[in-house]
Amino acid sequence: MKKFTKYEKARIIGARALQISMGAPVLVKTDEMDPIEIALLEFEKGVIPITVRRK
Amino acid sequence: MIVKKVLSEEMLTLAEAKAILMEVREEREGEELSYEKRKAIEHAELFCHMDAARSRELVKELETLEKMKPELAIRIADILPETRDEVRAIYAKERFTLTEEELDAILDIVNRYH
Amino acid sequence: MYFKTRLINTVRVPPDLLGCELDLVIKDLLCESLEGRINKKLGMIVVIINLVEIGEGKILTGDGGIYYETTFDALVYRPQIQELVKGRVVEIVNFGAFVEIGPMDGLVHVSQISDDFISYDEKNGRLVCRESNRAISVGDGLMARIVAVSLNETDPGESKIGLTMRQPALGKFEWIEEDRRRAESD
Amino acid sequence: MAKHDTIRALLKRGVSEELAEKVADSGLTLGDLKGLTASELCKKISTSEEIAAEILQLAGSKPKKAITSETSLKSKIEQLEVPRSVKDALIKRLSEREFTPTQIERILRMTIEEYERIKIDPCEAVGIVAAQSIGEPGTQMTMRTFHYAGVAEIYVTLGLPRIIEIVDARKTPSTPMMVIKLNEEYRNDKTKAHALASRIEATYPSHLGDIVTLPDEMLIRIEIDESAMEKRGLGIDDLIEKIKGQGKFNADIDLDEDGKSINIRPKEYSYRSLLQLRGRLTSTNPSSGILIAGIKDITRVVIRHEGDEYTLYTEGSALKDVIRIEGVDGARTRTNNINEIENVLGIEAARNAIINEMVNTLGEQGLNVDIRHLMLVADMMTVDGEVKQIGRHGIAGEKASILSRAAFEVTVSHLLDASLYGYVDELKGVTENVIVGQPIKLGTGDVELVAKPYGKVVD
Repeated sequence: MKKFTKYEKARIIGARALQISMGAPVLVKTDEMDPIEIALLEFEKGVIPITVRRK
Repeated sequence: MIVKKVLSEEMLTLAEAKAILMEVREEREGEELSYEKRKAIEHAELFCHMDAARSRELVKELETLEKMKPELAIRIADILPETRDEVRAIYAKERFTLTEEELDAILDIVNRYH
Repeated sequence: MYFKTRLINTVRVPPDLLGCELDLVIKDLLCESLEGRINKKLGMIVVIINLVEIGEGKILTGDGGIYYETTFDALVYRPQIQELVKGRVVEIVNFGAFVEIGPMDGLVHVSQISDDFISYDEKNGRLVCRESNRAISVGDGLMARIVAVSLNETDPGESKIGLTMRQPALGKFEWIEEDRRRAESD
Repeated sequence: MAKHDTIRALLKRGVSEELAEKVADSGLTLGDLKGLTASELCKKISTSEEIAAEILQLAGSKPKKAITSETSLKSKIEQLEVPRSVKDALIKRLSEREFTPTQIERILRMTIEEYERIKIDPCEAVGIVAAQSIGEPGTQMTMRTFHYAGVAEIYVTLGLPRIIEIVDARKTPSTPMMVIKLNEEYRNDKTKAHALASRIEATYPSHLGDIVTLPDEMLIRIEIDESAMEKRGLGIDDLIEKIKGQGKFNADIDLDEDGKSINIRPKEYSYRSLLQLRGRLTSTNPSSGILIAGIKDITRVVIRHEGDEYTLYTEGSALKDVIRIEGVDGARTRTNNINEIENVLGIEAARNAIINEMVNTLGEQGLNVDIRHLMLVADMMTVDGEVKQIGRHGIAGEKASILSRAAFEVTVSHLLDASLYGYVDELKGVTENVIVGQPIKLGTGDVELVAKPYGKVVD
């Protein structure tokens, strides 16, 4: 998994949590309810469908 | 501007448009077509009896004539004029006028495609 | 006249549609947002034919949706001034006849139908010429020329296209046929 | 230094500490040992023959642990992508004790990992952090100026005013001063140091004697103070010559009969010229005074004995001239006039000067600011090749963005010009993005997210 700066991690997890909270299908089996927790889990598993484009 | 950018556009004969509309109708027979699409299809079915390829051939052939513009060729292919008056009506807006022979030349080509 | 145009537009895919097939989703979204819409320069977007290319999905701060810049082909109808069109009468009113000229309707004002005086026969829903006794009613096919185009972007229904039949070789097909036969007999 | 290497070399070969020292003290190096026989060695370092034989045997063998040779270790460290300071620390630490290659490998890897972890992420708002880190301690600073590192007489501006002075890149600091180190010859010799001091310190007639005005005889007499002249190694004729040369008065200057004073009689018979002459003779400011000896801008020199050498501290600074004086060790001489450093020693020297000046100023007040903040400021001031002020005439004024310059100061005039000439603001910086209400291009604002194709659900 590509190495992210703390800012990139924050944005990725944040954006993913927002998507999950707006109904995006979740990519990890968990009965966690809080979007941020789910996003964190997905990040650990490296399945978040978001990456970073560096200039 | 409801669209970000227009890259290119290309004129179609009624027949070609009809072909596209038919294709779309099949693709989407699931949902009910919107008002404009239904009207367009009905209109095309009513007034166009030639298949797209032949109409494109006709346009190609018409374009060989001088005093012909792509836009006019397509109009002629759509309307399929039978009398000199009709051809003259199509050329009404153009600056130049056509001689009898030129009118007949167009009518001959069109008749061959009837 | 119909055009096949290649357009670029940014499509917002809402988060709840993220799971499914991307290009199907984008095509639907494009159809929903553009088909039937009118643009002054472009004309009316009748139908989205196919997607050519889908760009990278951009994500903005504070918005869950993903923005894809897509290139696609669309069938567009653009009425042009002085264009000769064939149409079918769809409605007769006292001030003229509404004619379907493709995805849009045009109006042949009562003064533009023919040279002599026209009267509105309300009972049978017809417009009748006084001297020549020619009549025009719903369903008749005719040839007309576009003399006025005013497209309304916000409400496509409000777009107005003015037609005329008072020129040589224009009018109901039957009338044209009759004039031709009479011209040949002289 | 050689002794140290021998000891280390022997240690590495397993010779005991105490024996290794003995061998080294006797002036033998590893190389010599190889040529000696046990008997010769034992005589030299007065030990028993067996021990000597053992030392020789050990000396001859390759060092016990298969330690990677010195050179390859150094080259490996050199290739690492870490700052110089880390590399030096590594080299020092790794050569102190023996390590197996695997250990070394692990150490280097962990160093790199730690360094990567510590490194500031891109898009960090270093500017604002540096500003706070320098600004906040600034409020703790006392405002008074006091002695400079123990030198009784020299007063120099310190604390916040000094920081402001540095950051404003003023041409001359309010209290310029220099620390002049001497070369070997002069370093420990008191008299030479004094002589040098007098050659540096600007001396004027008033230093060399009292100036008496005799209106009735229409002349001014300088009564020479023998010891002052003596101390500065000046003769009376030098004095006369200098007054003539420098002063260019239209007056005749001649030695008095008793040979201990100089009379100066203005040719023009008027009190005004007498008064004027007196003014010139007594003045000690660099522009109007008559410089007898030393360098114009150096008003006072104090000699201190520090550590094992004499050092000169001066009030006033003239780096270009001071370095040229014979006996001055130019390499170690410093001044607090950053502008001079820039002109004489170049921009990199100026950058270091800015950093050191700020470190010292803050340090003296017991405030500890991470040097990287100061380095950032110094870099910003010197990046274009010349020392630029931080404020609106310098860096802040140069920013391309109109909005941020307008927001910084003289708002109306900036906006007026912008509209007049139709300037364009590309909204790259922080201020302008705040003004227009967009996320600023810093921290999470500078991250561009891109969607990847949707994957499958995992466990």
